[in-house]
Amino acid sequence: MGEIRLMKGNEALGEAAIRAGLQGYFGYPITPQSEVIEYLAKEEPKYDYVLIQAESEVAAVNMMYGAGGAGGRIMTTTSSPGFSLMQEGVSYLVCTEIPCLFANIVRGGPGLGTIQASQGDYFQATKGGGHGDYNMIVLAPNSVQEMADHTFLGFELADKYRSPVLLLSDGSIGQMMEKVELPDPKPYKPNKPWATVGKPKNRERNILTSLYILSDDMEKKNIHLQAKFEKMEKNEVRFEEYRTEDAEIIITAFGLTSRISKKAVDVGRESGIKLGLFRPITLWPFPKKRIEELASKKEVKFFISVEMNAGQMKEDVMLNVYGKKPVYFFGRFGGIIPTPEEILSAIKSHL
Amino acid sequence: MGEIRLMKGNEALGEAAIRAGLQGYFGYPITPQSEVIEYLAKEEPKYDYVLIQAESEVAAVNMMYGAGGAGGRIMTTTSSPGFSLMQEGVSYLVCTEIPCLFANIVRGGPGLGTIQASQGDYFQATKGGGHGDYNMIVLAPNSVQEMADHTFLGFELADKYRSPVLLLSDGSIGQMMEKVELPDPKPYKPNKPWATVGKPKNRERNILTSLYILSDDMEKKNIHLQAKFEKMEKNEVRFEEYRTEDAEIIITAFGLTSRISKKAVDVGRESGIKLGLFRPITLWPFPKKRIEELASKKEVKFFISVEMNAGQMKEDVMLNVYGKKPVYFFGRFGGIIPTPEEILSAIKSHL
Amino acid sequence: MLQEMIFAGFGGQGVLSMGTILAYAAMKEGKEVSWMPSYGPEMRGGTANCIVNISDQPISSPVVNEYDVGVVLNQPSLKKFESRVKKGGILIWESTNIKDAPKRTDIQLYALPAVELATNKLKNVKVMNMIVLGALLKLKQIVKKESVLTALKAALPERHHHLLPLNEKAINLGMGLIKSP
Amino acid sequence: MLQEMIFAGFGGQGVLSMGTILAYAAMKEGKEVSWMPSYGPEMRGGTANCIVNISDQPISSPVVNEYDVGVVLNQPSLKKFESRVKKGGILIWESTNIKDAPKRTDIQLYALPAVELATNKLKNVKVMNMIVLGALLKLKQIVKKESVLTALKAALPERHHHLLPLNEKAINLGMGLIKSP
Amino acid sequence: MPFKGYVEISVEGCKGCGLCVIHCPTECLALNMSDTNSYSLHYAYLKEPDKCIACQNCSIICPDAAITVYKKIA
Amino acid sequence: MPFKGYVEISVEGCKGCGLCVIHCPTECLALNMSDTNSYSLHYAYLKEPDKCIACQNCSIICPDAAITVYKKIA
Amino acid sequence: MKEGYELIYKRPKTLLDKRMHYCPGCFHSTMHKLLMEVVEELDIQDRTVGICPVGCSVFAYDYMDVDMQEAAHGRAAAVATGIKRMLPDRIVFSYQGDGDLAAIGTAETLHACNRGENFTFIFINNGIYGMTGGQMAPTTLENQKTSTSPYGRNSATAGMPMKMAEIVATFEKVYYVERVSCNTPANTRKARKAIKKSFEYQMQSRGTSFIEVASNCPSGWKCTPIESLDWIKDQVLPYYPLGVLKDLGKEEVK
Amino acid sequence: MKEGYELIYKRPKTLLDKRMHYCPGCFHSTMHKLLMEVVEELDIQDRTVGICPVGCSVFAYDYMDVDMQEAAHGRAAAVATGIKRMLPDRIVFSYQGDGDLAAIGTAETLHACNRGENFTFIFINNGIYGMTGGQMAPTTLENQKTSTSPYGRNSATAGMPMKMAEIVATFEKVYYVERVSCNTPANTRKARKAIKKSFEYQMQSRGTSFIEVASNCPSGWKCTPIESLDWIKDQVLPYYPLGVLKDLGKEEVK
Ligand SMILES: Cc1ncc(C[n+]2csc(CCOP(=O)(O)OP(=O)(O)O)c2C)c(N)n1
Ligand SMILES: Cc1ncc(C[n+]2csc(CCOP(=O)(O)OP(=O)(O)O)c2C)c(N)n1
Ligand code: SF4
Ligand code: SF4
Ligand code: SF4
Ligand code: SF4
Ligand code: SF4
Ligand code: SF4
Ligand SMILES: [Mg+2]
Ligand SMILES: [Mg+2]
Repeated sequence: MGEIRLMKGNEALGEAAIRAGLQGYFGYPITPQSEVIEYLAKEEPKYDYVLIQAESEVAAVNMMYGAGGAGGRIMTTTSSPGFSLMQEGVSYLVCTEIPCLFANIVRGGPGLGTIQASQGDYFQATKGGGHGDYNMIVLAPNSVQEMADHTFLGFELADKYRSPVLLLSDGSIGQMMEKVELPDPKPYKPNKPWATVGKPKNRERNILTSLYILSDDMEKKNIHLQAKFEKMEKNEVRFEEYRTEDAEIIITAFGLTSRISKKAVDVGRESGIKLGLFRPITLWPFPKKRIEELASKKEVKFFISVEMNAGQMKEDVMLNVYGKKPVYFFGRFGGIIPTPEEILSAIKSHL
Repeated sequence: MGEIRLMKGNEALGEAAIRAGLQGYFGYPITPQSEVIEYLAKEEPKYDYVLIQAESEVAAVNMMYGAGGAGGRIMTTTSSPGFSLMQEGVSYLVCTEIPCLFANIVRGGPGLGTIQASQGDYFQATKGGGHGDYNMIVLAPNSVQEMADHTFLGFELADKYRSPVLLLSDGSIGQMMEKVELPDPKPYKPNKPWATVGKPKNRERNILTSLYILSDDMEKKNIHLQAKFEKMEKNEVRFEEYRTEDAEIIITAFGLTSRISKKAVDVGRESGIKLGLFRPITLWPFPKKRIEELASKKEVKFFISVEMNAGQMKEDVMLNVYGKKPVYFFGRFGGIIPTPEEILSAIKSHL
Repeated sequence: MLQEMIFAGFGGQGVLSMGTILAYAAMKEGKEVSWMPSYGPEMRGGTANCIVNISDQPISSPVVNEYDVGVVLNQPSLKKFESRVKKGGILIWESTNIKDAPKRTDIQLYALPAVELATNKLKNVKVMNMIVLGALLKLKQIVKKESVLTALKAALPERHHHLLPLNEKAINLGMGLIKSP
Repeated sequence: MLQEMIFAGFGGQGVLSMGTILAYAAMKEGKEVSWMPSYGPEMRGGTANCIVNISDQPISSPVVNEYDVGVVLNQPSLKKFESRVKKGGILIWESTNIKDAPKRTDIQLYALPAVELATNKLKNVKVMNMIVLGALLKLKQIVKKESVLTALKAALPERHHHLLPLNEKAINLGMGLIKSP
Repeated sequence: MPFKGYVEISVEGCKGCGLCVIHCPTECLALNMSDTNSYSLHYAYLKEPDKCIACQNCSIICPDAAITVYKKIA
Repeated sequence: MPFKGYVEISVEGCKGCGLCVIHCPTECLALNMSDTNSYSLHYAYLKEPDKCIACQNCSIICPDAAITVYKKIA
Repeated sequence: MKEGYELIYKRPKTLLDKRMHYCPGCFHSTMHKLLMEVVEELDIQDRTVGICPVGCSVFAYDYMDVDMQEAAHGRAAAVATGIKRMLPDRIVFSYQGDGDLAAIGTAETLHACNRGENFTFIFINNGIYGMTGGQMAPTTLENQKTSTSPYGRNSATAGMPMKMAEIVATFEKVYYVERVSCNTPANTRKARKAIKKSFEYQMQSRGTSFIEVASNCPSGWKCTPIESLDWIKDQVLPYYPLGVLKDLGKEEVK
Repeated sequence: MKEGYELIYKRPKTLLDKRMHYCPGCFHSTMHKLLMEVVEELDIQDRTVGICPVGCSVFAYDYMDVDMQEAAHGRAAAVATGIKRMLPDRIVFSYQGDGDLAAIGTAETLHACNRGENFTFIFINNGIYGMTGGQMAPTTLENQKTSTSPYGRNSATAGMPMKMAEIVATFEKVYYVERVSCNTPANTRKARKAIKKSFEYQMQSRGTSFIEVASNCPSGWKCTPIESLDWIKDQVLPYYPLGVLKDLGKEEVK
C-alpha cells in the first residue's frame, strides 16, 4: 500500500507527477492552482526535474512543445483564463502528437470571472477550444485521491497515444484536503524514437511539425488523427455508476458535482425516490454506449444532468439518450456549488 | 441599388466595414485573410478610422477591448491559429459585453495546418473556444456578397445586443472574387452610455469589467448573459432552404459547402433523387426549430451533414433531428473542398 | 457516523489550521476526512473558513450547507453560519470577539472566551484556536486527544516544536471549559 | 449558360489577371461570375491557377473539378488539368513553353505559340496572356471584345494606360489565330 | 498655544500601518495600542498635538488617505 | 595554363540571382541569358575560366550552395 | 475644523470614500491616492480613463472615481492603446503590476512604448505576484524568497530581475521615464509630481510616459509595513535606483 | 574533377540535396547553408536540434539534416527553452524571422534572453513579413512601403523600427550579440564565424547568443536580388549597423 497523506488536491497532483517521473514542469501562477508550482518548487532540490515559471501561459505551453518534443515527461497546470491562452498551443501539440499532461483547475467564467470552482470549461475541454478537428482524453477527477491517480494515468495515456491528455478539475478539488494514498514512484523509461534529441548517423532526422501545406497531406494527417481518436474512444472510456441497477431517475454528473449528486442519490432514496448516478470519468471519450444502454432501460424515467455551468455536458448526454427519455438539467454558476438538497428539489420538480 | 464591384471576399469585408462606419481595426496578418488589413491600409487616407497592425492577435483582441469599451465601432479579422490565440480575449469581451465584430477566415487545422479553406473551427465558434459559458452570434457567409452583407449585419447585431459577433468564413470565400453589390454607407451614430469616455459630473463612473469575485455576483452575471443569449436564440436565427418542400433527403451545410451542396441538389434532382438543402446562416443561434420541423416531415428519409471537417455541425443537427431520422455525414478535411459529385455519391451510399 | 463541521473566523485566527489538525487526527485514526477551505483574495483581511467532514464511510459531498457543529470566532462568521447549524447541533462561539450572542434556541450554544483565556492565562493569543479545539473534543468525541497531539506535531515545522507543550495546555484548558460532554 | 473554366500556369505568366479580366468583362455584361484562385506560399515560383465561372444564373458552386475550358500555360499545369476538361470541351495550351503536347482526343485542342508571338511580334512577352485570351474570345463568345477592353482599362492602373493599345493588339492577334469559332 | 498645525486621522480609514508615525518629523503621532477599530486594527492618532508643524509628511505618506491636515492661519 | 582555380555551378541548383556574378573579383562569372534550367531560370556559369583565382567569394555568397570550388594544387 | 486653522490637505474627492482592500501600508493605496490627487488638481476627471490590471489592483476601479476598464492579465497596454486611439484627447493611464507588465504583458508593453502611444504607464513594481499569494515576479531580486523561489531566486535559471524602466527608456518614442517610490514623504511627493508631469505631457501629445514605482508588498514579503520600507531602501533601491531616466521635455528646455 | 586540382569548397553534406523553396537571392538560403557548414565543421550533427519558425523559413526542416521542431508563430524561443532545458548538452538554435521574433514573439524572446537560456538565436531581420506576402514588420524602416504601409511606414503611428540586438544586449545573461549580413562575401564569412562562435559558447554553457542578420527579401521589397543588396547597404545598414554588440567571451580574454 502506498504512502498515505492528508493533502490538497493541487499538492497531490504535484506529488503524483513527481512519482510518475516528471521531467519538466512549465507553468504560470493562477488561482486556484498555484499550489502545484509552489509544491514542485519546494520539492525541486530533491529531484532533477526542470521547473520553469514561464513568463505567461502562452510561453508555458510552447515550452511544453519543445520539452515534450525533446522526449520529456512533462506537464503544465493552469486555470480557465490561462487555459484559454494556451489554445493555439494545444492545437499544435495534438497535431504534432506530443505527449504531455495538462491540468485545468477550472474557475468561474467567462472573462476574469471568479476564482471559485466551476465546470464552465467542459465544452472547451471536450469539443476543442483551439482550431481544427481534434480531441484529447479528458479525465475528470472528483477527489484528491483521483487528482493523484489521474495524474499518473494521464502520463501513461499521453505516452500510449502520443497525445496530450487533459485533467479537468476545479478549484474546490484543487483546494480541498483529503486522505490520499500516493502511488509508488514508478521509474520512467521513455521510448520515444520520434523525439528530437539529435540525429545519429543511422537514422533519418526527426521532424516535429504540424504544417501540412498541401491539402492532401493535411487530409491524411487528419485521417490519421481521427483514427487515433477512434482508438481512444474504443479503449479509454471510463465511468462510474452508483445505485443505477434499479434507478428510475439517473443523475449525470462529473467531477465535484458527482460527489454532491451521490449524496443526493442517498438522500433521495431515503425518501423513496429511486435515484442513480452516472458519472463519466473520461469526459472525452464520452461514455456514449453506456448512456445509451441506460436510456434504453424500461424503468428509467428521465435523466438529469447536474453541472456547475449552463448545461454543457447535457448536450453529450442528450446525444446519447437521443430522445429515448427526457433529459433535464440543473446547474449553478460562477463558483456556486449546488447542494444535495437543491439537486433533489430540482429532481422533484420533474416528478 | 448599391455600387457593384468585382471583389475578393476579404476586400468586400473590408469595404463593407468602412461603409458601416468602422472606427477602429486591430489585427495581425495571417493567410488567407491578410487582404482585409491590406485593403483597409490602402483606403485609410480617405477615412478616419484607426488602423493598427498589432504585435500579435493577443494584442489585437485586447486593443479591441479598449477601443470597443471606449465606444468605437470596431473589428478584427484573423484565421484559425490567430483566433485560437484570441480566445481569452473573446471570453472577456463577451462577459464585459463589448460590441465588436470578429471574422475568422478559417484554414485547415489543427496546428499550423494548411492555409487552404476549412470549416474545422465550427465547435470553437459555436460552443466557445474560451473559458466559461458564453455564446456569440455566428454568421456564416457563403458568397462575397454575404461577406459584405454579414459585415454590415454583424455590426448592427453587436450593438443591438452589446456583444461580440463572429463572422465564420473560410479561405476560399475570402480569396474568391464575385460580383458584390455594396451596401450604401450608413452614418454611424453610436449610443453607448456605458462606454468609458470620461465621466462627466452628472453620471456615475462607467466601469467595464468581467471580474465578479463573489460567486453570487458571478452567478447573477451569468444569468444575465444567459438571458441575453436566449433573446438572441429567439430573435436572430437565420437560415435558408433550397428545394426542401418535397425533399426526401436533406443536406445540411453552411458556408462554402452550402453552395457546393446546392449544386449537388440540382444534379441529384436531375437523376431523380429528391434532394433539398438546409443551410444555417447563423451557426449560433442554430436553427433548431426548423430542423426539428423538417425531421418531423413524413417524406424526409434522412439528413446528411456536409462539412469541411470531421462532422462538427452534425452534432447540432443530431441534437435537433433527435432520433426522428438518421443523420449521416460526409466531409473532407484540411483544405480539400468536396465536389458535388462526391457529395452525391456519399448520398447514394445511404439510399 | 458522519460529522459535518464548519470553522470560521478572521484570517489569522487559525481557523484553517484548527480544521486541518482535526482532519489530520481523524485520518490518523483511520477515518475518512475532507477539508474544504474558502480561498481567494476576498479573504484578504476578511473572513476565512473551512468545512471539515469526518466519517467512517467514504465522504460523498465535501461541500455541505448545514453543519452538525459550527465553530465561529468572529461576528461576521456568526452572522453567516448561525442559521446553518442543524437543529440539535452544536455552535461554539468565541465570546471575547463576538459581542452579539447567537439567538437560536434549537441548538446547543457554547460561549468560550478563548481570546481572553489565551492572552491572560497562556500569554499567547495564537493558541486561542487550540482552546476552542479542546472544548470541541470534549463536547464531541470525534477523535482522541492523542491523535490531535500527533497531528500538531506533524503540522508544526520542527523549529516550532517547542510550542507543542503550550498547545497541549491550551487543549486541556479548552476541555476543562466543558462540564459534561 | 454556365461556363466553367480554369486558367493555369507559372506565377508571373498572368493567369490570374487573365481570369480576372474575363470575369470583370462578364460582370459588366450583367452576367454572374466567380473567380477562385489558388493561393498561398506553395505557389511561390510554382504554379498558379484560377477557376472562372460565368453564367446567366447565380453560380452555386465556385469550385468545380471539371471544366468546359482549360487554358494552360506551362507543362505542370497541362499535366494537372488535361484530364479535367469535360468531354467535348476546349483545351488551349501555350506551345512555346509546353513541350509534351496534350494527348486527349475527346476534346478540342488549340496549341498557341503565344510566348513566341508576344516576344517576336509584339516585343513584350507580358501580353502573352492577352493573346491567349483573344483566342479564347474567338473560340467561345463568352463576352464581347469591347467588354474585355473596358475590363482592361479598369484593371490597369492609370500609369499603365499607355499599354492599352498593345493589349488590344495582343487580343486581336489571338483572335486571328483561330480560324472558325 | 504655539502649535502650527493639527491633523485629523480617520479611525475607520486608518489601517495601522505605522508609516505616518515613523515619518512625522516631530514625532507627534502614535498608534493607539489599547484600542482597535472595527477591523481589529490599532489606529494612529495625534498623540502630541502641540508638536505638529503641519508639514504634511504624514498625509502624503499615508497610503489610505486617512489623514487631514490643518494649518494655523498666519 | 596559368589559372589557379575553377568552379562548378549546378545548373538546376542555381536560381540565377546573380549575386555570385557581381561579387567575383575577376569577373569570370555570368548568367547564361540564352538558356534556362527546368525552373525557367537563367543560370550562372564560369564564363572566363582562366580568370578564376579560387577565392571562394562566389561560393560563400551563393545562397543556394550551388557552387563548388577547386584550386590548383601548388 | 478648528477655528483659526485652514485646511491644507484632505483626501481628494476623486478618491471614493471607500475602504481600499489593500493590506496595511501597501503602496497600491498610496498610488491610487496620488493619481486621484492629480486628477483633481488638473481637473480632468471628466476626461480621464484608467485601466486596471489583473493583480492586487484589480479592484482599483472600486476606488477611483473615473471611468475605468479592467484589462485581461498583462494586456493593459493594449487596452490603453485601444482607448487612447479612439479618444485621443482623453487622459489615459494604465495601472499595472510587475507580473502583469513585465511577465505576461511584455510584448504589449514594449510595443506600446515603441509606437510611442500617448498614455501614462503606472508600473507598480513590488517584486512579487501579490494577488496570487506571493510568487516570483520578473522583478524579484536575486536570492529573494517567494513561494515559487522558496530557496531564493536563482538567477542561473530564472534570470536577473528585469529593469523595465531602463528597457523602455531606450525606445525613441518614449518621452518620459522616471522611477519613483512612496517609501518616504519626499519620494512620495516626487511620485506625485511625476504623475502630474506625465499627464501634462499627455495633454501635449508628447508620447509615452512610464512611471515605475519601487513598490512594496508587506504580505508577500512577509514583513510589517515598516520593515518593507527597510527592504526597499536596503535591497530594492540599490538595484532599482530612483530618478528620471529620460525626459525629452527637459532636454527641450535646455 | 580536374586533375591537378583539389576541392576547396563544396556544399555541406548536412544541407540536404533538395532545392530550397526560397526566392532567388534570399538570405534565408545563405543562412541555412552557413548553419549547416558550421554543423559539419564542428561535427555536431548528432547533437544539434533546430527550431524553425512560422515565416518563409517554416520549411527549414526540409533542408537541414538535423532534428528539428516547427514552432508556433513567435514561440520559437519558448520551444528552444523547452528543448535545451531537457537536453542541456545539445546544441540548440532557434531560427526566426522579424515578425516572428520581434512582433508576436517579443515576450518569449526577451524572457529567454533574460534567463540567459543557453541557445543561439538566428534572427533573420528582413524588415518585412515575407511569408504572408509583404506586410510591415516591427523592423520595417521608416517610410518603407509594404502591403500594410502602402504609403510608407509612418513612425508616428507604427513606431520606429525595433532594434532587437541592441535591446537583448542589455540583458546581463546574454553572452554574445552580433549583427551580421550576407550582402558581401566578407560579411557572409563573418556571419559564418558568428554562428560558429555562438555554438562554441553554447558548448561552454555561456548563456544566450543572439545573431541578428540584416537580411533581404527581394520579393517583399519588390526588387531584384542585386537591388536588394543596394537597399541593404544604403538603407538598412545605416540604421542597423553590423558588428559585435556584445561578447563577454572577448572581454574575458582582454
Ligand atoms: C491569464 C492569466 N494568468 C494568470 C492569472 C493569475 N494572476 C492574477 S494576478 C497575477 C499576478 C499579480 O502580480 P502583479 O502583476 O505583480 O500584481 P500585484 O498583485 O503584485 O500588484 C496572476 C499571475 C490571471 N488572472 N490570468
Ligand atoms: C498565430 C499566427 N499568426 C499569424 C500567422 C501568419 N504568419 C505566418 S508567417 C508570418 C510572418 C512572417 O514574417 P517573418 O517572421 O518576418 O518571417 P519572413 O517570412 O519574413 O522570413 C505571419 C504573420 C500565423 N501563422 N500564426
Ligand atoms: S503634519 Fe507633519 S508634524 Fe503634523 S502630524 Fe503630520 S507629519 Fe507630524
Ligand atoms: S499612515 Fe495612514 S493608515 Fe498608516 S497608520 Fe498612519 S494614518 Fe493609519
Ligand atoms: S572562386 Fe573567386 S574568382 Fe573563382 S569564380 Fe568564384 S568568385 Fe570568381
Ligand atoms: S549566387 Fe548561386 S544561385 Fe545565384 S546566380 Fe550564382 S550560382 Fe546561381
Ligand atoms: S498582497 Fe502585497 S501588493 Fe497586494 S495588497 Fe497586500 S501588500 Fe499590497
Ligand atoms: S518572400 Fe522574401 S523572405 Fe521569403 S523566400 Fe522570398 S525573398 Fe526570401
Ligand atoms: Mg507585483
Ligand atoms: Mg521577415
